[in-house]
Amino acid sequence: MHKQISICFFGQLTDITQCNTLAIDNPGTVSLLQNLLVRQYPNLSHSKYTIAINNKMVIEDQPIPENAIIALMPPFSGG
Amino acid sequence: MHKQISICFFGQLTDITQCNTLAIDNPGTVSLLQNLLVRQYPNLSHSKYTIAINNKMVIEDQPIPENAIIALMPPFSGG
Amino acid sequence: MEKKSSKNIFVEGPIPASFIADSIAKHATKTSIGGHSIFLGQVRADQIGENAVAAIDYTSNVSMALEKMHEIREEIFSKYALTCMHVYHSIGLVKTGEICLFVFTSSKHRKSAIAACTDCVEKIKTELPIWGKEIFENLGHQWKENN
Amino acid sequence: MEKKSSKNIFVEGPIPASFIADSIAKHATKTSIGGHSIFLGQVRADQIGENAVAAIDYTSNVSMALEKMHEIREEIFSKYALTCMHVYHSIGLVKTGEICLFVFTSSKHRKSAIAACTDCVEKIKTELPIWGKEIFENLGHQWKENN
Repeated sequence: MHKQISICFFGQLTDITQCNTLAIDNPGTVSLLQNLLVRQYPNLSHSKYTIAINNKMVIEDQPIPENAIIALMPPFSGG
Repeated sequence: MHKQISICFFGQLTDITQCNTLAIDNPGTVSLLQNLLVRQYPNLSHSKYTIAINNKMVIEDQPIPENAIIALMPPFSGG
Repeated sequence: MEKKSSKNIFVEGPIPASFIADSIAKHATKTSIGGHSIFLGQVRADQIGENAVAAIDYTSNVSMALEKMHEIREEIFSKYALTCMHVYHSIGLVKTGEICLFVFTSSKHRKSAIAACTDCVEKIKTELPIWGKEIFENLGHQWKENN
Repeated sequence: MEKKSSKNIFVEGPIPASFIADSIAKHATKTSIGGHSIFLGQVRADQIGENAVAAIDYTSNVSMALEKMHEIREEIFSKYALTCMHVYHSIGLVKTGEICLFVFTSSKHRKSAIAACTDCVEKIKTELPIWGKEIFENLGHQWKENN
């Protein structure tokens, strides 16, 4: 159970996922997570987004810590 | 009587003149007016100001029309 | 002398925050507007030697100021894609902490609103025949100078 | 995760003009201030093909936005001589003609207030994780894109 991580989808990504959050078993790394998400939501592969782990932007592939909160964020459009 | 003109003093010039307006006989030209005013208010010669005749800025010496309204204006300090 | 199209910009005494709010609220019906830029001038309690400024007493060559403001308005509208612009300047006594200048520009896009507002404020300070007499707490005075 | 010093910037729904007026009025006691600069974002009734925008529904990665806003605030204060800065952004539904963003900077001199406000607005638009869903009058939608 504590090996789970939370994925949060924002903006137009929720049109694809039809949900805001998802709890899944930790796949280990960011690239493994992305593979898994694209299998579940094929249209994600056409979407532009950045990833944050526990509120820190991800620059390159990296391990995902236990209980991490992962955010998938399309380009910002505030204001 | 209709040969008179009105002089309006603004800003710090009123500290020198102790009045806002003055009605005088038309001295004929701007430079003659300035001579006359400096005789009456010697401290005016130390003051920086621009002159407008009937709301138009005066660039060089020129005749003063009858019934003109002359404004003596120190540097602006609005806002 | 004054052109019929010159709008009055002068407000007797300070500009109340409620006046600014009303002005903002009136723009809710203009749904092509995407951004508003506002500049507010506030009277500072400057310390000059032993003296502290308590208020500024504003006077103006009113008819000339309104003519000039009309020219500035036309210039600003020709230079920027604005929906509207409103300018108010106090005349008479404005105490420290009170608002003496309110410039309000609105546009479809933020950049024109911001640039027009900034430009207009500079022109108001340098081109409008308005004078501020800084009244000290001991009732002495000095004349404000713009930089 | 969220730093204790991160102030909330989010307002549920539109930002009322009265809220802006209260904010301005509160600065009357700060008599070292000479100039305020305000930017207001207003929701536009854009026409997109057959559809007209009726409202924008704003969502955010709130904790991340507040952390980022804290960074932006520190950067702005280190860059400009400001007395204070206030930022409010709507969350949830804001109808056309209503205010969704309120940025308010104050300084001794106008130039720092204006430059800081402009800089802050740009950073808010590009760096804060906030999304606008443009709701059409027929209840369809598209996602807002900033330029």
